[in-house]
Amino acid sequence: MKTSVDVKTLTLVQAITDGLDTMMNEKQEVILLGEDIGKNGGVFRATDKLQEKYGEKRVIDTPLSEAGFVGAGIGMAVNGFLPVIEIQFLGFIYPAYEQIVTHASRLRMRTMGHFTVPMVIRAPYGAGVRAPEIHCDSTEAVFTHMPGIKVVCPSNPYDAKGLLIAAIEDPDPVLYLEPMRLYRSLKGEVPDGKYTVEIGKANKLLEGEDVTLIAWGAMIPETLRAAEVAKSKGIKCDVIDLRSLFPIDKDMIAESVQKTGRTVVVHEAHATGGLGNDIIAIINDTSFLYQKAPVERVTGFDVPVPYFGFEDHYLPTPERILYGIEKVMKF
Amino acid sequence: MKTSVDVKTLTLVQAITDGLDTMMNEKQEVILLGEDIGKNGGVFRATDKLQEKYGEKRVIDTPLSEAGFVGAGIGMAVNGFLPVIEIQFLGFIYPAYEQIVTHASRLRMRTMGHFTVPMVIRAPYGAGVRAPEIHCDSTEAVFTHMPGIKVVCPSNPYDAKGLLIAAIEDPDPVLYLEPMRLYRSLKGEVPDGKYTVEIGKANKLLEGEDVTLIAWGAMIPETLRAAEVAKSKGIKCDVIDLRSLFPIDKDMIAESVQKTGRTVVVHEAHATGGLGNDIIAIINDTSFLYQKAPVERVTGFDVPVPYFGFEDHYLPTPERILYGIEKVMKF
Amino acid sequence: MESQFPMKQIVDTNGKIVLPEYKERITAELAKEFFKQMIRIRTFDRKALSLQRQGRIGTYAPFEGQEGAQVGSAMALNDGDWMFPTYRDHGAAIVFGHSLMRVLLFWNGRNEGCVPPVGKRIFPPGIPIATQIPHAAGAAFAEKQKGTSAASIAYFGDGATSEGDFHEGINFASVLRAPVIFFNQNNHYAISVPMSKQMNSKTIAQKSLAYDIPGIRIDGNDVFSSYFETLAALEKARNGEGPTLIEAVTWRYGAHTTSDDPGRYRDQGENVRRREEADPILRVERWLKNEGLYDESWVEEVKEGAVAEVEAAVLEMEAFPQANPADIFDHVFAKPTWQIEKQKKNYLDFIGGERS
Amino acid sequence: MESQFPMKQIVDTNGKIVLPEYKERITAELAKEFFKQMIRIRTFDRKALSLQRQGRIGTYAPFEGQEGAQVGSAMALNDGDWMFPTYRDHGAAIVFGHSLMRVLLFWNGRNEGCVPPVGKRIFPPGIPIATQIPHAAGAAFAEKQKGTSAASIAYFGDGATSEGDFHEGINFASVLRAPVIFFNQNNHYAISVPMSKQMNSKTIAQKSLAYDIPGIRIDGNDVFSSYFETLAALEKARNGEGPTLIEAVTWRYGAHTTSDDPGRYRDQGENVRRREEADPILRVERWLKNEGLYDESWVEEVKEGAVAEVEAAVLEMEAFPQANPADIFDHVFAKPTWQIEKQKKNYLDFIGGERS
Ligand SMILES: Cc1ncc(C[n+]2csc(CCOP(=O)(O)OP(=O)(O)O)c2C)c(N)n1
Ligand SMILES: Cc1ncc(C[n+]2csc(CCOP(=O)(O)OP(=O)(O)O)c2C)c(N)n1
Ligand SMILES: [Mg+2]
Ligand SMILES: [Mg+2]
Repeated sequence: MKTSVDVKTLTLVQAITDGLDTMMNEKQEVILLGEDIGKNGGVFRATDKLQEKYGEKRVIDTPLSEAGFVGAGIGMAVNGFLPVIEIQFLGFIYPAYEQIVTHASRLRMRTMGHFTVPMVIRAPYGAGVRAPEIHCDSTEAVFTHMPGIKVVCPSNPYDAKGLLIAAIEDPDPVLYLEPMRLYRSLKGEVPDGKYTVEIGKANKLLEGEDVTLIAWGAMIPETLRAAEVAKSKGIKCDVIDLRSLFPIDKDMIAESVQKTGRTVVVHEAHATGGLGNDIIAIINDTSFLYQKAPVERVTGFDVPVPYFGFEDHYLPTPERILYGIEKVMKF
Repeated sequence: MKTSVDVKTLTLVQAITDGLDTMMNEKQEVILLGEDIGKNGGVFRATDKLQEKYGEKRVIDTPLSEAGFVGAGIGMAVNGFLPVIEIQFLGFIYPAYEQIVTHASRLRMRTMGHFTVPMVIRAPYGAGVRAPEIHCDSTEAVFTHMPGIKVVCPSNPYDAKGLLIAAIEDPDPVLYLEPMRLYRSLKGEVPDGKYTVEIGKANKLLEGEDVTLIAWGAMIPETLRAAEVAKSKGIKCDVIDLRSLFPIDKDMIAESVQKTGRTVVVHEAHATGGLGNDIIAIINDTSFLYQKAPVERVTGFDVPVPYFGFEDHYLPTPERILYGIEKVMKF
Repeated sequence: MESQFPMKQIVDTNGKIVLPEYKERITAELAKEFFKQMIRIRTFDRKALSLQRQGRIGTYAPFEGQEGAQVGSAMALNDGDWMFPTYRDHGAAIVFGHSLMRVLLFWNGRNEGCVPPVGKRIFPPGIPIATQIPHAAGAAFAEKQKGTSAASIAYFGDGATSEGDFHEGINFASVLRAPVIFFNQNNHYAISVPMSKQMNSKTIAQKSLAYDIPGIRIDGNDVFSSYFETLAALEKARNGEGPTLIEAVTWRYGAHTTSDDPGRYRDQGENVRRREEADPILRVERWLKNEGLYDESWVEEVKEGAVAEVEAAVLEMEAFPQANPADIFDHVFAKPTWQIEKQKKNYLDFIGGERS
Repeated sequence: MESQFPMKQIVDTNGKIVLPEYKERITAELAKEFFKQMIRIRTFDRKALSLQRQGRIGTYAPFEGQEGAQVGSAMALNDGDWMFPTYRDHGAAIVFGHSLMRVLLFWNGRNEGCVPPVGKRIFPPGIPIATQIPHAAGAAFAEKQKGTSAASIAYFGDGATSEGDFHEGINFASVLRAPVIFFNQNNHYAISVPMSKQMNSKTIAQKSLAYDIPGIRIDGNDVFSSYFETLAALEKARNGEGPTLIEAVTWRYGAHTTSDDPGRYRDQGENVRRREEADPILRVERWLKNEGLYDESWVEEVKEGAVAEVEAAVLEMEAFPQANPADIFDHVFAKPTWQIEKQKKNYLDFIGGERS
């Protein structure tokens, strides 16, 4: 343990840039690929100045072809590089879905470990920033269901950098989801240099005995706000920031639910097939006898993420979360 | 009700051909697209002789480009046709994933009903036939999570024809999954001419008071076998053939679980993010107080569907299902 | 390859006819209509940009500079044809008959903006790049199957040519001889990525060779070329000769969208130069002047008419009813599933309760 | 376009050299090695087919007829190069040094069959069509980044050219000048779909024009062309000149796979005609005879050697340990997740209990 690590106050997107910078500096093999990541520094500036610093050989503006550059990234990963690929918005990852789910995630198993794909795919995601349609999807579940790839999502600058470094160091492919809505809405302390946040471990943000609240990414501030109001009404919430969406930290969930007996899961994605169901299944498997009420899901609806004129109606709000909290309390 | 409908004894794949034939005969707008569906009659012969009968204009061998012909099918559907598209194996649908989840499923909402996509995508799916890798995926969950498309899967010839006709008549896109393993392994009576099996309705195959078994497609014979052995041990099973994977028949599930209090879900797909979790969520929402034991999931593992030399280890078997039944009974 | 695909001009930047064979076909009426439509959509574009700056609509993608390509191609269409625009082709959509008010609604995050006027076969702007190309191929093929003479046009940018859907859509159309025009606006950039990083080829037109279909490269700021070449390609299409790829070389003066800062990646002086030399509106103005047809008062009238039309559309857009939350549930399926019914009821009850 | 991309032959079907400039480079040794490798892989192919019929392996994709294309191209590679084959290119993989036993294991549904011998950079056969093309581009680009002179070769069929990944992979390689050979075996069919329904173009080589890279069309049954053209393209690649697209025109005599019945969709008489006229092995045999180098006893030796090698591989394959269920859990991630650990434990306990 270092005794005096410098600390900077950064936004979430700056923490990502810092994480990329740290790893590009540390490992020559780290190479960035994506649309507009060079001179432009990415449409969200996540790769700001990195091309200037590391050159065109290591920060590559690719042609507009997600399948092509994810596929090429796989070839590079197998051949000694550590590609960190930016998908401009998660909603534009679908053309690369085949490359991800039939190759990135299966090459290790297919070859019994002979060929591996230590690749990171970064993608801004989620609604709430008045972006055009498809830009606002939060479809982590279509990746977490497919074995062979990990999925993480930070909710604050510290985790953003730590999880990114962990993802780059992970020997397997990691989908790294970036909640756009939090890119610049909050700041936090971020240590200089290298540190990691372990993939697979959730983070307890608040301790309480009455209800377990589980959320991640952009839903964290909303959930904390709801927890605060609940507290003012005498309901004490255990708030878990999942951080890793695959694998999920089942132990922290079980422990909390066995304490509270009541659970509210919050996510932006559609209810059907959403990660809320994975969490219900974990509770079913680990904590059946402790449950005092059915798990309540406060989620996006089973409709496509609507145009932004309607998005406030789609997204979970502190009010809807509070309603869920009260529902499990009243059961 | 007709008084004398002729009945034929057909395999499941023949029932599909019969359904296609019936609808091509009835509606000029029905048009088939896919790889090798013409002269070759499809690699499984599902479109056998249909090009001969209806001509090259209505049974079209497309270039080998799933995104291209699904995309073109969307354009045709919007412009008055009823395309029925064959994807040669579900594992090859991924290149068309973007077209399906950003367009087929969203055009109606995007245009508030102005443009609609009455399209059916047929895809053989599942393991157990010693096919090469990727040919054996059963990834219904990556479609059921995405709003705007329905997903069905028959387990017998009667349902195969009836669900296919319902899918073709449905004003919205339907993914029609065909359990390869059952294509020719069983025969059943199929009425001549047109009839439908309602999308969204499950089918009770067996009545019993002790345990609810929920399965679909190729897992139905395995589940029935397990139920039979259970019966010999004095455990009576309610067996539900889900048939529609989206929307799921929550009422039949709730009714059954409220009777038995114990549930085993069986599916080929991976446990994490699988439809088993949707079912657990339905039970959580509808039947919490009736549950006598946690829901048991007997599923494929959280690993890519392995090469066929290992597939017997991956697939749920009657023995594993029975083990699940005994587990919920013993709880 | 560049020599095999020279950039065709009918009228040059000085407003002079380069290809005399078109002389007869370029009537005063036609040229004035080009001018009028370009003024109309430029007026719209500038207004939209300012609405965005004032926070009255969301992110906006301006097309200023590309009016020649959009007006010429859209005017070549017949009423029964299909149009598949991108987010930057609402100029073409408006020329083809889209409602200005609806286009503004679209940019204000309202699905209502995707509904074209009755009888107008205009798809919603394609957001995922190149995905509209197979749609256009399919809709065109459907027309062919029905035996009509309708065709479709797909718009897309230089960046879009890198996507698989570009390739698959054109291949499909070429094999099935679908009556479709693949109309590329090569504005040299895909957001910040210049053509040289997008492709190794110097032209986009040459990509037609892969599919053995005609490929044509035009000066996209020459509305005359855009019009006549699209017309010629449409004629072929209607005659069963299949698709054509048209590369209209052009330039956007502005940012990629209002979220973009082009100063980061390109020499912005280029805009000034191009405005002066190669502006599509200026070119028609010069032609009109050369022909002695330029009438100040008529021009004033056109400009005022455009402003009035756009202002009216803005008023109409701003008076449009607020988003109705029921709408996010009601159009997913023809008949809502139980999930949607339940969620709708719960949500409407919830906000009803909140609001009352 | 066909005239722009004539089908190059170095040695014609009669075993005569057509292009005298190659005379010096075609040594007896080289020709004999071609012959030997083709006999080797044809022997393997026939054996595999018969194993499938006997139920000793699973579905099999035969390549008989395509040996010229595969042997010539694979022999042109250097040891450090990368190979990205499809399910029909295990002939090439074997020539490049893959283990026959492992290839058989692959066709018997065993992942162990995807593990190449130490030091051999051979990817597992690509099953989803065209997806290996971007991989090859990426692996090649990585070599360029490292500053080595290694290159990669991607094999794919005529049908594969319709997929977006073909387009995106080649475009990527062309822009980034990756040292990769896109080696197409045009056997005229994608399962049952003839080339005329797959594409509107008459050649595949012309698709290179879309990317401004060299495109070459060769008689794929002429192992000499296959070898020398691949060699030339590799040299360019190693010199930093970027990728080349090679179309090797060929034919498969057999079914698409053992599940296919080609009689349904093509004139099977064609196979007989082609075997007699254009067989790749016969061509070298004729060349050897023309040169007075054909030695019956050597040929016997080669054939017997091939049979012995293949038989030994079959024995080895059949003696290979049974599938170990732990293997389906152990290689998904470097470190298994809790799900996998739990599922593995439960399953092994379960079958242990069952079996004991
Ligand atoms: C599949 C996909 N990937 C990325 C994006 C993000 N994006 C929006 S516009 C654009 C550039 C498009 O460039 P071009 O095709 O040249 O059209 P232009 O904007 O210049 O008109 C990108 C990368 C997207 N919309 N869709
Ligand atoms: C994405 C995808 N779609 C469909 C298939 C099924 N399929 C396997 S081989 C094949 C035909 C391939 O033809 P071609 O590329 O000409 O290669 P060949 O088999 O003739 O060597 C098809 C359609 C597949 N493997 N992958
Ligand atoms: Mg552009
Ligand atoms: Mg072929």
